[in-house]
Amino acid sequence: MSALLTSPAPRAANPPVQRVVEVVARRPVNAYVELTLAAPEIADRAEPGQFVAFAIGGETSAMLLRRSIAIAGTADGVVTVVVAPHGPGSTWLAALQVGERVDVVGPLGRPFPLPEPGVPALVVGGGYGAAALVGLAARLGESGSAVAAVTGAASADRLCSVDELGEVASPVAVTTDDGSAGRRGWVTDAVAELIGDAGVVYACGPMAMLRAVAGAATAAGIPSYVAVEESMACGIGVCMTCVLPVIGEDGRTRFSRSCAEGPVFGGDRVRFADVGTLPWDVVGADAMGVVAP
Amino acid sequence: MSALLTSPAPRAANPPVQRVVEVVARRPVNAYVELTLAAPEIADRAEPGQFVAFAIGGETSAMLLRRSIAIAGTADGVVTVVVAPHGPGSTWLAALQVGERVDVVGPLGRPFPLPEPGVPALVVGGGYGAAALVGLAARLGESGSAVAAVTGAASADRLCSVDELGEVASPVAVTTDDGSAGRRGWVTDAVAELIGDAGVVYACGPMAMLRAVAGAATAAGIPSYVAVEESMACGIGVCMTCVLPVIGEDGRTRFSRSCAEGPVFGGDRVRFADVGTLPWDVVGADAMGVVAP
Amino acid sequence: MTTVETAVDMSTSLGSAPIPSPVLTASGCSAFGRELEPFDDLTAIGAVVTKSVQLRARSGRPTPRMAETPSGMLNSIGLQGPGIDGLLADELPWLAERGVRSFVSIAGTRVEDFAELAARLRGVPGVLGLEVNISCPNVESRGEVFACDPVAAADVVAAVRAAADPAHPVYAKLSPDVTDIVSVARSVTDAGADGLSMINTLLGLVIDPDTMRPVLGGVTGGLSGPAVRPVALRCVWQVHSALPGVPILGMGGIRSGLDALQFVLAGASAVSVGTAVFNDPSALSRIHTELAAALAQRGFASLTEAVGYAHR
Amino acid sequence: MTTVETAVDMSTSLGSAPIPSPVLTASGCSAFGRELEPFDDLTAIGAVVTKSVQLRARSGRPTPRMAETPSGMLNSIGLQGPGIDGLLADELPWLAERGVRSFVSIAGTRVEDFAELAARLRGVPGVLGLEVNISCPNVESRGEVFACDPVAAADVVAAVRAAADPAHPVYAKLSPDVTDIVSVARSVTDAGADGLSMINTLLGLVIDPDTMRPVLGGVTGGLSGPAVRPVALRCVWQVHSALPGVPILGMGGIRSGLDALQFVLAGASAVSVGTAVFNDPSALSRIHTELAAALAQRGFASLTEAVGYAHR
Ligand SMILES: Cc1cc2nc3c(=O)[nH]c(=O)nc-3n(C[C@H](O)[C@H](O)[C@H](O)COP(=O)(O)OP(=O)(O)OC[C@H]3O[C@@H](n4cnc5c(N)ncnc54)[C@H](O)[C@@H]3O)c2cc1C
Ligand SMILES: Cc1cc2nc3c(=O)[nH]c(=O)nc-3n(C[C@H](O)[C@H](O)[C@H](O)COP(=O)(O)OP(=O)(O)OC[C@H]3O[C@@H](n4cnc5c(N)ncnc54)[C@H](O)[C@@H]3O)c2cc1C
Ligand SMILES: Cc1cc2nc3c(=O)[nH]c(=O)nc-3n(C[C@H](O)[C@H](O)[C@H](O)COP(=O)(O)O)c2cc1C
Ligand SMILES: Cc1cc2nc3c(=O)[nH]c(=O)nc-3n(C[C@H](O)[C@H](O)[C@H](O)COP(=O)(O)O)c2cc1C
Ligand code: FES
Ligand code: FES
Repeated sequence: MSALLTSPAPRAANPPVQRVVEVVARRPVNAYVELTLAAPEIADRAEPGQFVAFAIGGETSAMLLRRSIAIAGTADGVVTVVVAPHGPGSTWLAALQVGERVDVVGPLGRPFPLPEPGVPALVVGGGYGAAALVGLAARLGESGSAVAAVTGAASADRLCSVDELGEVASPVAVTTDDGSAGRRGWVTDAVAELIGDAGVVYACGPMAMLRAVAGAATAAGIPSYVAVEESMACGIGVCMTCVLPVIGEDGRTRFSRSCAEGPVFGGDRVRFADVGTLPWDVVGADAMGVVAP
Repeated sequence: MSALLTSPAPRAANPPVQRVVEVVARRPVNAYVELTLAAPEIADRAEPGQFVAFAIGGETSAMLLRRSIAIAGTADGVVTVVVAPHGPGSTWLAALQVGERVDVVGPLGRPFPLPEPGVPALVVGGGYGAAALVGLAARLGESGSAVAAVTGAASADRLCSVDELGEVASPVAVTTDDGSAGRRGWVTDAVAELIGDAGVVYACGPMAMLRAVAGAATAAGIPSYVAVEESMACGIGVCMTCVLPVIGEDGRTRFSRSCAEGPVFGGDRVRFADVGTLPWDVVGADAMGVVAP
Repeated sequence: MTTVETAVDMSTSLGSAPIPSPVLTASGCSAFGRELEPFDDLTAIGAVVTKSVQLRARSGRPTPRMAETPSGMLNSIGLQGPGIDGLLADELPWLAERGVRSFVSIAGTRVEDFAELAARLRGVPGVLGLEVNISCPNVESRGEVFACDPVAAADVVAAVRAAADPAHPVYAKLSPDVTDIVSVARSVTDAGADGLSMINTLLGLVIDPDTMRPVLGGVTGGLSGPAVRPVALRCVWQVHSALPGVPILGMGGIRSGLDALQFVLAGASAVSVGTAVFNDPSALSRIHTELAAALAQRGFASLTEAVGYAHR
Repeated sequence: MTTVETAVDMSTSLGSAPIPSPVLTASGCSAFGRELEPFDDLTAIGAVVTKSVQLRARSGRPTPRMAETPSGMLNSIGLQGPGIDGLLADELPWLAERGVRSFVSIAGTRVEDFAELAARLRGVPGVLGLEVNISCPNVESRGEVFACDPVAAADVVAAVRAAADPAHPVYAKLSPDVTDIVSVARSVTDAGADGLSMINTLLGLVIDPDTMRPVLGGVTGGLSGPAVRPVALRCVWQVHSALPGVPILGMGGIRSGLDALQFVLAGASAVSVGTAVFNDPSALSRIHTELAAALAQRGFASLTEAVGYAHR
């Protein structure tokens, strides 16, 4: 009954594990830090679009909540993540040194659904969000899709994974708000030019960007899948803090958990304009005393 | 009016400072870890018997209270401490590596009062408490006192600073409860033999040992000074958590702060038997509803 | 460790219902259990205390729903959930099929809601008993929280006890945000509560220094985690000394076996682990093991011997 | 940083008494100020709030008097102090000689005690005003704490306001351990309180896993530190929304300038820093500087503009 272009992303094939893993490599990348973790069980299970959740600061830490970080890549036995030092938690993560150990849970969340073999794809990354698309682009290429990529950021130092994308996608359009690298402007400008050739669009980055890219894709009648970032307390689906208004298979909107039903949602299923509000037509809004207008 | 053998230890000559200092050396010593800190302003001000207080775990730590550690030694620009990993705080301290920085306040508390030049002294250390006596023994030697030392511990691995004491005192009697080093038995056995030659006794170590040594000295009519260990929240004298029943100059017992009026007290002034209780004759006990028997 | 464990009899009970382990989930901190399956053996823990359910499905509040605080967190979920129909249709059967015990938390805004929920849960397979979440606004009294008024709290408990399956122990879940928790405890036990769950979250608030407004959509929220543990232990201590015969399901900041031990020594015969699960999804099994070891090291042959031991 | 600071007018007041900085010590967390001299310029902070004084000198409770808790601590000092004579003879003159403002905290177990203390403090040099610590057991009512009973609390405040120097603002210090803090706030302001200090500690308990008994000699103790900050902010928020005209001295877990900013935005016109001083003896000066910078970054020309701004 739903007239939407996407179906909800299916569950991941494998359940997550919890492990204390060692940092085996650390590399500053512009404004970010790339950490490589020896985590074979997570590497084997992970699919593009999934994330991991790190415990912060050890036993005596005052920070209880895990920090969710997208999986940027997996190779034999290791998992790579790109961390942007922001507040205390991500700053602690970014300061981890080679040989130090960290408690991590993953892979978590639902991966990007792959299109029929051969369907041309456009991947769009904002800031460190680009990192999460490298593995996806490679997977798409293997399954016969032509892959174009757009990656953008506020400035050159906030770009990420441009070279890696170059190896698995072409063209790779780069934009920066200040023109300090690539073309001056927003990813949406480049997206507008490349979207015509795409049969499916994938995006990862800030909410505002996801909203714009999903809007462009839907307007062009092309299915899109976005990996969202919502504040998460548990990352595994038990706390209900990470919800967004998302349109389900049945066409009804529910507060869906970004960590368990997401982070990958159909771009035309996330009601971006209603995030942070309680629309009357969300399932169960009536019980909250919200009445239809 | 007081018939006691000691006068209360006078205030230190210099006020404390607060600095973030670097660990410049780290050396495991049996069950302990010796840390050397680049802290010139503390090194210049410190006198034997004083201590420093470390902040634990950095900005994101759930442990707010400082940990007090006796100053084991000072040399040009550096302060040395000996840490026994016990609970989370001292374990964190003992794990500090060379090059890491830590917030420290010191020197704190009152130093050991020195006797008239030439008065023979006996220094008695229990466990890591011996470390705090090395500087004192050296100072006593310089001022012409003959210095004998007794150091004891539960077992050989809990002994500390035996060699260092050997350089500044003689004889140096070593005892262990299990006989794994030196003579089997308690420091008090060795103290009993050496106390006859002493004009003053200094002790640092567990409360039970301090009590025994102070008792022996007082029984022998010899003044003694003990450096106590009471649980401290602030270390600087503002919280009133670290009090002990101590007899003052006027012969009246007060709950005195170990950090500010101590940690060095006259051995015959600390009412060891009453620690953890509220005797009726403590100043202000009446206002607490405690009545004279 | 295993040998140490097996030395101690860890079995206890929720009122009349025996359970093999004193470690339970906390309502709202493990949803309906499914998501913990990769991390814990749910059949081995005492029970899954389910997210508080109401009569109708609820969307819960708009985001943001949480804020991290020093050694704790603030939450304002608004009891998002499937409603009793969804619970009976999907969640409880899933648990029952796997042999997982459930302790069902019920919530409402009117006394009759609570009673109807209790009635709907009579004889449902796998359900051990009911936890009554009275930390909800009472629509009949200007939204004052039931748990903050001994009389309103007693009304709810009496209605639930009357409507519930006689085989289901009824635990009243108390709020610490009261002047005298013992009077509330006494009032609900007089009204028929078979046990007490304590504590629920403390009312708190955090302001976002950037927006310069409260972080939470709901303005205030519930404070939980190790930060509140001393308050929770004080509540358990006070109530156990006043009502030593009343079983207590203790919770509030339990993160380790030694934390759980403190609650047991203070008077809790079982414990719930909530926020710690967000930090460590395998906390339930770990805490059971650590508690068993801690009891063994202290020479207890059984958990029940240690209950209230700190009052000796 | 300095330029940023000086851009903001940090002056505020305690009732009628102007102070150059909104950052004060918290009663009992800086003794009588002396020990902070090596770490802070005491003349630059708002005032030293002195350890609660009673009529007679008090020994305080036996040790142990404290226990560390996650992001906080539990204390049970028992108001050790010199009594009003010692305060007047030694402590207040020391502060006055150095030009340090003092805000004197008074405590008692009978209404008359409070009134007598207030009278003894009339016209004492350097004394800005009085903070009435009503979190004490009321001997006339089976030891129930004054602060937990709106009527008893009002009796104390009325007696103090009547006896005190008319030039001394009287602040009532509220306990968070009540069902309805707004009703207590209303009751004491109706009784003549010129302002409110909030919050005092939360009642808590910790059990020593080794002795298997409560850690504190006094069994229960007061919980303080960042752990309680969300509760303190909630109390300040609730009272400022109900009584926007009443000045609030906010406290509870303030450790940084941004923490202090949260209290100001919630409605506090000044703040006390307590437990954080144990962690960082120079916290007072640091927090003043950080708060000034935070206000400047947010475009406030003066502290007073930001008071209650989160309620807009
Ligand atoms: C699915 C997912 C994938 C992510 N991938 C990455 C990544 O690859 N690299 C990276 O640097 N960051 C990533 N983030 C964002 C990252 O989780 C936050 O930047 C981080 O949690 C901030 O924590 P903090 O302590 O540094 O900041 P603080 O602001 O101190 O965090 C306070 C609280 O808010 C939450 N929070 C704050 N900002 C965010 C945010 N943007 N998203 C979610 N929660 C937030 C934190 O988890 C914490 O609970 C991802 C988030 C999600 C949900
Ligand atoms: C004046 C003085 C000098 C000291 N010198 C040394 C030294 O040279 N080397 C060394 O290893 N230790 C020394 N200590 C003891 C050291 O401070 C404690 O071992 C340490 O605080 C324990 O903290 P924790 O977190 O490891 O243990 P925990 O038991 O987790 O500490 C919990 C709380 O209790 C307090 N506490 C616990 N044990 C003690 C104790 N024995 N004394 C005082 N407070 C305690 C802690 O400070 C903390 O506030 C000294 C203590 C004092 C008061
Ligand atoms: C995110 C979250 C949701 C909660 N939801 C409920 C709930 O639905 N019903 C309830 O009775 N308690 C609920 N609680 C309170 C917990 O069950 C528990 O009483 C409290 O968090 C203290 O325990 P803790 O510190 O171990 O989390 C919730 C707590 C959290 C953190
Ligand atoms: C060791 C200690 C002693 C205290 N003594 C008093 C006191 O004498 N009078 C009082 O009103 N409050 C007292 N308090 C409470 C503090 O003034 C303050 O209200 C509370 O600690 C919360 O602030 P904080 O988290 O910044 O410490 C004391 C607190 C501590 C930690
Ligand atoms: S983060 Fe807990 S449910 Fe999603
Ligand atoms: S430790 Fe605070 S007064 Fe001694």
